[in-house]
Amino acid sequence: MHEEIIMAGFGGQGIMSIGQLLAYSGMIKGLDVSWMPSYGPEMRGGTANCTVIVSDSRIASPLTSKPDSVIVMNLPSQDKFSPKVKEGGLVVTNSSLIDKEVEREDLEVIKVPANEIANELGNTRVANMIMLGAYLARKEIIDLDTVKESLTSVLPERHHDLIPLNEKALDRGFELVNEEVTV
Amino acid sequence: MHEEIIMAGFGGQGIMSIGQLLAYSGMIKGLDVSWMPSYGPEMRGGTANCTVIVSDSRIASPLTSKPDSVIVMNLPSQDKFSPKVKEGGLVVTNSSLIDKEVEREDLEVIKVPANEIANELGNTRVANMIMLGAYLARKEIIDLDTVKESLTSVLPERHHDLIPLNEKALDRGFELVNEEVTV
Amino acid sequence: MAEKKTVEKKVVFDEERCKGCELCVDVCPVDIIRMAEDRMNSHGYQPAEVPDEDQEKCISCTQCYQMCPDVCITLYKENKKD
Amino acid sequence: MAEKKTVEKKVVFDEERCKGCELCVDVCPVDIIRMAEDRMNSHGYQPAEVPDEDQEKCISCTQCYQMCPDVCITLYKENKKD
Amino acid sequence: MAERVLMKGNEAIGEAAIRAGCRYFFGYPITPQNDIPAYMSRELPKHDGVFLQAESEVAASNMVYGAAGSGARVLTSSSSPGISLKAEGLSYIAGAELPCVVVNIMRCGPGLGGIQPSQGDYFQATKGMAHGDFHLIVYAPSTVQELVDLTYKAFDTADRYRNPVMVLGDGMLGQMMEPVEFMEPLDPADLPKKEWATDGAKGRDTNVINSLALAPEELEAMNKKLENKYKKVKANEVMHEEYRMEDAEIAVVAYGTSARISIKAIDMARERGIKVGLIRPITLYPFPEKEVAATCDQIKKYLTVEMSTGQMIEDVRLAVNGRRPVEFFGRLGVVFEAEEVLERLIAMGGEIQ
Amino acid sequence: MAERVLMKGNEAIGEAAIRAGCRYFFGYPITPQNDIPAYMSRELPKHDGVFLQAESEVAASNMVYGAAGSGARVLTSSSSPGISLKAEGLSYIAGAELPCVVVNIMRCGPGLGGIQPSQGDYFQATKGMAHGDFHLIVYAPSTVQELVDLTYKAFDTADRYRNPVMVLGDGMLGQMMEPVEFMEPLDPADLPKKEWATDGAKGRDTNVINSLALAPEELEAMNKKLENKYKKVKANEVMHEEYRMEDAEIAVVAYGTSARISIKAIDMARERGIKVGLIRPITLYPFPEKEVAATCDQIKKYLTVEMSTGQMIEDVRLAVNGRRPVEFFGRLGVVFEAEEVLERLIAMGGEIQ
Amino acid sequence: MKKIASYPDSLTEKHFHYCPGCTHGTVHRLIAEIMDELDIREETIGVAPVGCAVLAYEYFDCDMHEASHGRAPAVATGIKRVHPDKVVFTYQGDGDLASIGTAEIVHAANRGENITTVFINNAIYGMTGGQMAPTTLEGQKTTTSPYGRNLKEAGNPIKMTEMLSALDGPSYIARVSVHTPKHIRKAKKALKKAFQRQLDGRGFTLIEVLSTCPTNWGITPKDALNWLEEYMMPVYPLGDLKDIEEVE
Amino acid sequence: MKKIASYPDSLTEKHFHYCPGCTHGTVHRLIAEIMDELDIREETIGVAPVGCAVLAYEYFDCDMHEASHGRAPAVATGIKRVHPDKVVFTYQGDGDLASIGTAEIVHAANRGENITTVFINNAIYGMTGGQMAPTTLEGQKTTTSPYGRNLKEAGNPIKMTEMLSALDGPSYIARVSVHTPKHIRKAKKALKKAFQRQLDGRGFTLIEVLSTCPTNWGITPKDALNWLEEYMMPVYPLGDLKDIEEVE
Ligand SMILES: Cc1ncc(C[n+]2csc(CCOP(=O)(O)OP(=O)(O)O)c2C)c(N)n1
Ligand SMILES: Cc1ncc(C[n+]2csc(CCOP(=O)(O)OP(=O)(O)O)c2C)c(N)n1
Ligand code: SF4
Ligand code: SF4
Ligand code: SF4
Ligand code: SF4
Ligand code: SF4
Ligand code: SF4
Ligand SMILES: [Mg+2]
Ligand SMILES: [Mg+2]
Repeated sequence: MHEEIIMAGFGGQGIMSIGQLLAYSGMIKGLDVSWMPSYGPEMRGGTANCTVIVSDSRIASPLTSKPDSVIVMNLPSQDKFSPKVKEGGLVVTNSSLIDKEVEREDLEVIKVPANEIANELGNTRVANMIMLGAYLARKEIIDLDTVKESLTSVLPERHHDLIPLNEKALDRGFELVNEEVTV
Repeated sequence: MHEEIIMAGFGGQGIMSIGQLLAYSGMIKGLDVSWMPSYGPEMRGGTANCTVIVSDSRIASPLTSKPDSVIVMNLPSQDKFSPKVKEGGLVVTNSSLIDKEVEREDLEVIKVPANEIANELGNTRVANMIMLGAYLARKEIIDLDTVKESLTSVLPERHHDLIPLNEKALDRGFELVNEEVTV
Repeated sequence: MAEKKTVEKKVVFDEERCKGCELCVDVCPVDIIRMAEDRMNSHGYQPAEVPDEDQEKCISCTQCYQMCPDVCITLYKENKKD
Repeated sequence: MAEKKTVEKKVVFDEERCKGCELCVDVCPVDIIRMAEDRMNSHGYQPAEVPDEDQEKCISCTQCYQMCPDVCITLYKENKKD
Repeated sequence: MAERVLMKGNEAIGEAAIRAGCRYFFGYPITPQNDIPAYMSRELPKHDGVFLQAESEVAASNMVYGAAGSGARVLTSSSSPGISLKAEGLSYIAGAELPCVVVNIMRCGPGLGGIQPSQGDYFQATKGMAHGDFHLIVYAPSTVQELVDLTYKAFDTADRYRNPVMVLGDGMLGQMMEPVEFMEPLDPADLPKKEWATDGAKGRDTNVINSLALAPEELEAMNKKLENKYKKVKANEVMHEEYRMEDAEIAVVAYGTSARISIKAIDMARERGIKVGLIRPITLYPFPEKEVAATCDQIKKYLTVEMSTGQMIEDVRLAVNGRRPVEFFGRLGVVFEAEEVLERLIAMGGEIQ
Repeated sequence: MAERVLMKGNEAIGEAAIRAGCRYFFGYPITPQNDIPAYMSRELPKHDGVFLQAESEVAASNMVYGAAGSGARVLTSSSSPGISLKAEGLSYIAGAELPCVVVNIMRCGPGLGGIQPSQGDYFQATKGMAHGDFHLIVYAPSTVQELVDLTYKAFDTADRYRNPVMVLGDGMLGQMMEPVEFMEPLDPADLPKKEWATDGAKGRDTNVINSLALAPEELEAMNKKLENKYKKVKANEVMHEEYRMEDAEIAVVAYGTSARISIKAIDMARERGIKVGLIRPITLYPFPEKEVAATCDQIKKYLTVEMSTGQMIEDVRLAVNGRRPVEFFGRLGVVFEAEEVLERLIAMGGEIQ
Repeated sequence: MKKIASYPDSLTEKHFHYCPGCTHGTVHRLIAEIMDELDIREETIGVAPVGCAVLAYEYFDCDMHEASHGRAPAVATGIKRVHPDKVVFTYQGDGDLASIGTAEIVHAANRGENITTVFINNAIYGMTGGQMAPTTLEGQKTTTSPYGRNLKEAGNPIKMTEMLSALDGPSYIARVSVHTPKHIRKAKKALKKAFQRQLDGRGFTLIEVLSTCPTNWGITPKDALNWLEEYMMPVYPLGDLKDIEEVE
Repeated sequence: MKKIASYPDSLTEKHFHYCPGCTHGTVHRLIAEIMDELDIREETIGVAPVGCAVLAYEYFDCDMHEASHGRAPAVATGIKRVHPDKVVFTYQGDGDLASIGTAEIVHAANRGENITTVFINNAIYGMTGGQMAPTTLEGQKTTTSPYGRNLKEAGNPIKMTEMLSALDGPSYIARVSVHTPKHIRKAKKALKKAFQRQLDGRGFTLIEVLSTCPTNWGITPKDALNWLEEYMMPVYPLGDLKDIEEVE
């Protein structure tokens, strides 16, 4: 197994956190993982993205030019990264903020109304977890329980009260896809 | 013609000046010349020396490990440099301050009571010129007149009133040797 | 440059420059500046605005102009008045 | 260290350290310090000295010691006096 | 074995230093290594250590000079322009033969340049850091685990040779997260006492920390001593790694981030039947000269891969010494992709046939 | 032709700079180059120029940066430790593509070292001066006349390539006196106007002096531009001299003071029938690589002679590329004598037979 | 309708890259207005720092010269000595001016270098992500003072401007703030006076501007203005610190 | 006979390399006597500058650490942070402290670094052969101010000590002179107080000592003392510039 994912969105949408959560979960599963942020002059606002690689063998480059999957939370990110996805790869897109279609026929696209669901759950900030849940439902590289367990280690202590909410968000994203698939 | 001379003495004895004077005189005679001071941490007091080379062909190194001649104005300088002189070379030594013999049989040694003569002339500071005069009498690489002419160019302007005295000192040194030789 | 505006606006915002910092809002003595809720500029910021109906109320104190760190505001005044 | 001196000197110079700067000469209130004219140390300096006959005149004011930049001077005082 | 933790390269450096018994950090902020001072300012006080943000890199390197001279294990870190400002201080530290560890998380120059990862400071790190004949010992990690291991080792190497050791990373290594395992922490109290340190001459002769030698012979002696030390370093401290070299006909030579990306390219090339392997210098000074030379009989062509316009290639060429062609692939300002290296390897593979 | 004057190397540099139209000097005292600032402080006011003693070498190099950026011909000089402090500034100057001339009258390092002549800053001057992929163009005069000629030329080269040029001498060259002839002085008013300089945007678009490129592509473009420039420099600016090479079997490669002493040694060796000549690089960057390589068919052995532990030898070996052995003779802290080189040449001569 | 306040000519059209509410923009505008009013845009060379204002050269519509971090006064000195008849200013942050660039500002000030320095004191390193500056307040948390600035370890917030006022070279030194329209107007007055002094050949001038960094202070732009007033102003009192009225 | 004044224990036997009449030696003696009197020779680490006192490590019989030019306060900071219970002093010339080392002394002072700085102001660069220092007087001729220091070009003689006194960190700052026995005694008192302050953990102390450089001033040692009194003292008035008596 070797999965390369790029996650992207506005700064503040929690992109870096779900990247770290996925990487951490991979690690405790005994896999090799890497997390690489794009850092740039736009430390102030703008878009943020990171690359996560999860693999059962040694990871060479922590970068990828052809990711297996992308999780995009805003339009500029979808525009920028969906063209890079490997043929037949996966795009998980935040349909709450993006109403443009992905312009490639060969990709699998999962639309997640992440902000809406998050608002339903009472906190827009967990939209990222809904996206990750959806992704995990489709790509079973790590089981959801491991990811939930990892929350304590990845979230800063001052946010630990939000762990139940984050778990719920992961579940909702996960269920959304499973429903779609099974329904 | 290729002459390598080391001149040495206490700081303040005017060693650097007679070196420059000789080099300058060589230059206006159309010869290649170089003047190389030893500079060291002992900028304050201690001994000073310089190497002058006068040659009718291109001078390679401005340093010499085997000078043809040395002009030494104090004992430490005689001790340090007379062993380095080329076999059969020349030592012009300031007998006013040095009463030790040069410990080599193969060298020609000219003893110049430079301080005494300078005092006679009314200014100890021209002892250096007396030494140079003596040297020039023995090694006729440059005529005395050229050296005298050079004084205006080499001495700083504020000392130009002393030119006649310096000329006299050169003469006295020169005569001293010529007398010795002729007498 | 042509100074003509369709509505005789006294307070004009360069919405693309605006970063929604709200500093102008607080400083207006007649409280006519508000954040546009219905639109975002291309950088994702909700710009400040003075609704057309409030334009008249501007007393030309220039406080908003002074305060705006992004120099988004142009202010006009009726010629006749002075 | 043995403090015994052949002549009971009150002002002793470390002549090898002395650089002949003459600062001690000027500062002595009883004018007993002079530069030795008859000798040079190994660095070529004529050292300062207080002639034996003047040693007694020293009033132990320590001015010379204070002033000497090369710390050449050791001063003694008769024990009885104080 | 210790548990694996997921950690940013920069922070891992900080933790490794603390575990190596380092209790003193002097530095000045600069992107992309700011997590190191941030980590140290948070963690050192917990170990009764001292974090001090210096007024500049010049001051930082002289604080390191003082702390090292008085016997401490001490760390400083910076990125390219800041390292240039430490140059004089490092020359003094090397001249006075003091141990310390300096981290350079390289960004792209020259001048202010940009904050993109780069390997453009190779020459500076390995050859011309500052005036005079001295060398830093330079480690070039390529994973976060190696950042940890080599930072830890750096303190020991520095102490053994009384010489500054540089850990040379780049913005990518510093910013990325990978799982790492840490070694047991050392208690600084257990480290051997440095008899030469200026820590107060209680009951002993005084110590002097110094790089001045006014007399020519002393100056030469000081330099000879250094030269002999570097000979020892060359004989004993070379580290390198080989990857898929057994039957390789082409060898990529690359370090750090470039080596990681090259491995990916090599795997892809191997899939296409191109016999290519990797020689990865882990110490850049001393450079694995003999180790590269030893492959010359087997290898037909070398490709040096760097994020620069070509610096390490000189050391590779010196090692190969004309026996085989040495080519270069590099980009600057942007991190290249494995595919770009692959393309080059395919071309080289073609030429060999 | 102008008359010959007897002049100290350092002062001759100052005079040559003034004749080249340089009217600005920013520097900080350091032995053994103090005659340069002294000369400039005395002479520049006579030409309505500005001599400013900066608060440090760091400040001096940034004053040069500003003066160069605003269009002036400007000089700074220092010696080894001071040059290390100019490193960051020089990287900025090179990054912003500005012309200026920097003199390094080398003394022996590392650290405070001593003030004896040395060639220990070769690596720094030619390769690793500071962070990032840039180069100084480096001239290595070996006589006072050449100090004059190359300093004069340096200003022109700097302007043509918009790149800092270093004149690399050593304490011996700086302190010695030799006869020199000077060229006619240039009037700065006659120099072509620098359209890119920040001298006030009167009636034109604004100018910006800068080395920042935040976007990766821009950063790469900036570096590519520099790389192309250096290619041009390599193609057009190499200078070297050969001495008694016609029938030589051994070639000494040496620059500056070492070359002078080597010439004496070569003459002595020739008297003993040893066929030896000299290759003297006059530009150290660009190094006369092709020129050295061209002698490989004829030469059986090379001897690199330096006042260092061996730095230029790497460039010589890169040029020779394994075709012939390259040996090294060097001393540090003391200036070696011709006899020492001769001894080595006799040994090499013996081996060749 | 008459335009009574609008975008100054001496700013380019480029949008500032500063964070929402960051007062760097405010000060940029003031300087540009002064260039307009004194009609010196074509005579002026600005020196940009390394700090958040590193891109200042994209905004000021005059010739601009980037400096290395902290060395703007040295760069400006180089420029001014070549062009004594031009207006030269530096724009520097507190890390740039009060930390790494201490020697350069002290000596430019002491030389009475005829330049104007605009010193943006926001009590933090903005550009590098919020490290402690020499001007950071006691107890203030930053990424390198995570437990709050400890005076025992890091010393007091440095009073650069007071210190520089002890020198003979400067002709005008003042501290201003930009947290209210009124203060902004005063700030402009001080800045204009400084530029005018330079035009009059009167030597070194420096205006310290108390500024905000909402991003790294971790508060809203509005709260940042309040924080400035409540916490910074007592430590850095406003006013003229040095003002040598007449010459000779 | 009782010895009433003699060579201090805390000096080695080495002869000073200073020129005849140079007051560097005087100050060395005072420091050594203070080490003797406070019995701290074995607790003290001195930091030598680059300047004529570069060889100070050969004279002081305590642990000595050479600094790079101007950076002694940074080196001392490194040492002191590792050994807060030891006595650390720097000994610096005016080129070292007031020119190249400006940033380091300002920040050590501002941090209240618990070290003592002895600042030898001789209005010139002694070691390098007499260049202008930032402290060189108006009109004073040096090798780099051959026409006399010109205030327009080079600025006023810098008042480093006054400037540092404007900072919060220092606990004691004074200017003394060593041109008469009386002044020398006062100088010692000030120096001793500074060392004592350090022992009491009271933070940064600095004593500026007006000194002579007969060699580069080109006059006799005796004339040098007069020159100091006549020309330097009016520009650099003696006295305590800062003295924070009690703590907390
Ligand atoms: C030599 C060097 N050291 C460090 C840096 C990193 N750096 C860039 S800006 C900066 C400080 C910014 O703070 P400040 O000057 O206060 O400006 P602000 O961003 O707050 O406006 C630092 C440390 C650098 N670019 N160069
Ligand atoms: C980086 C660096 N720059 C310059 C020098 C040369 N240098 C040595 S001492 C000195 C100044 C000496 O003057 P000062 O500090 O006043 O001490 P003094 O000799 O007068 O006691 C200088 C410029 C140096 N060694 N290193
Ligand atoms: S000018 Fe004054 S009244 Fe008008 S909108 Fe601005 S703040 Fe309000
Ligand atoms: S102050 Fe300016 S940037 Fe802020 S909200 Fe108002 S108009 Fe927009
Ligand atoms: S102690 Fe006083 S009286 Fe005695 S010799 Fe010295 S200066 Fe003169
Ligand atoms: S003061 Fe000291 S050095 Fe000077 S003459 Fe007197 S004893 Fe000698
Ligand atoms: S980081 Fe701070 S100083 Fe920089 S632009 Fe943002 S708010 Fe302004
Ligand atoms: S040069 Fe001046 S400061 Fe240095 S030792 Fe001589 S007199 Fe003293
Ligand atoms: Mg700031
Ligand atoms: Mg001095």
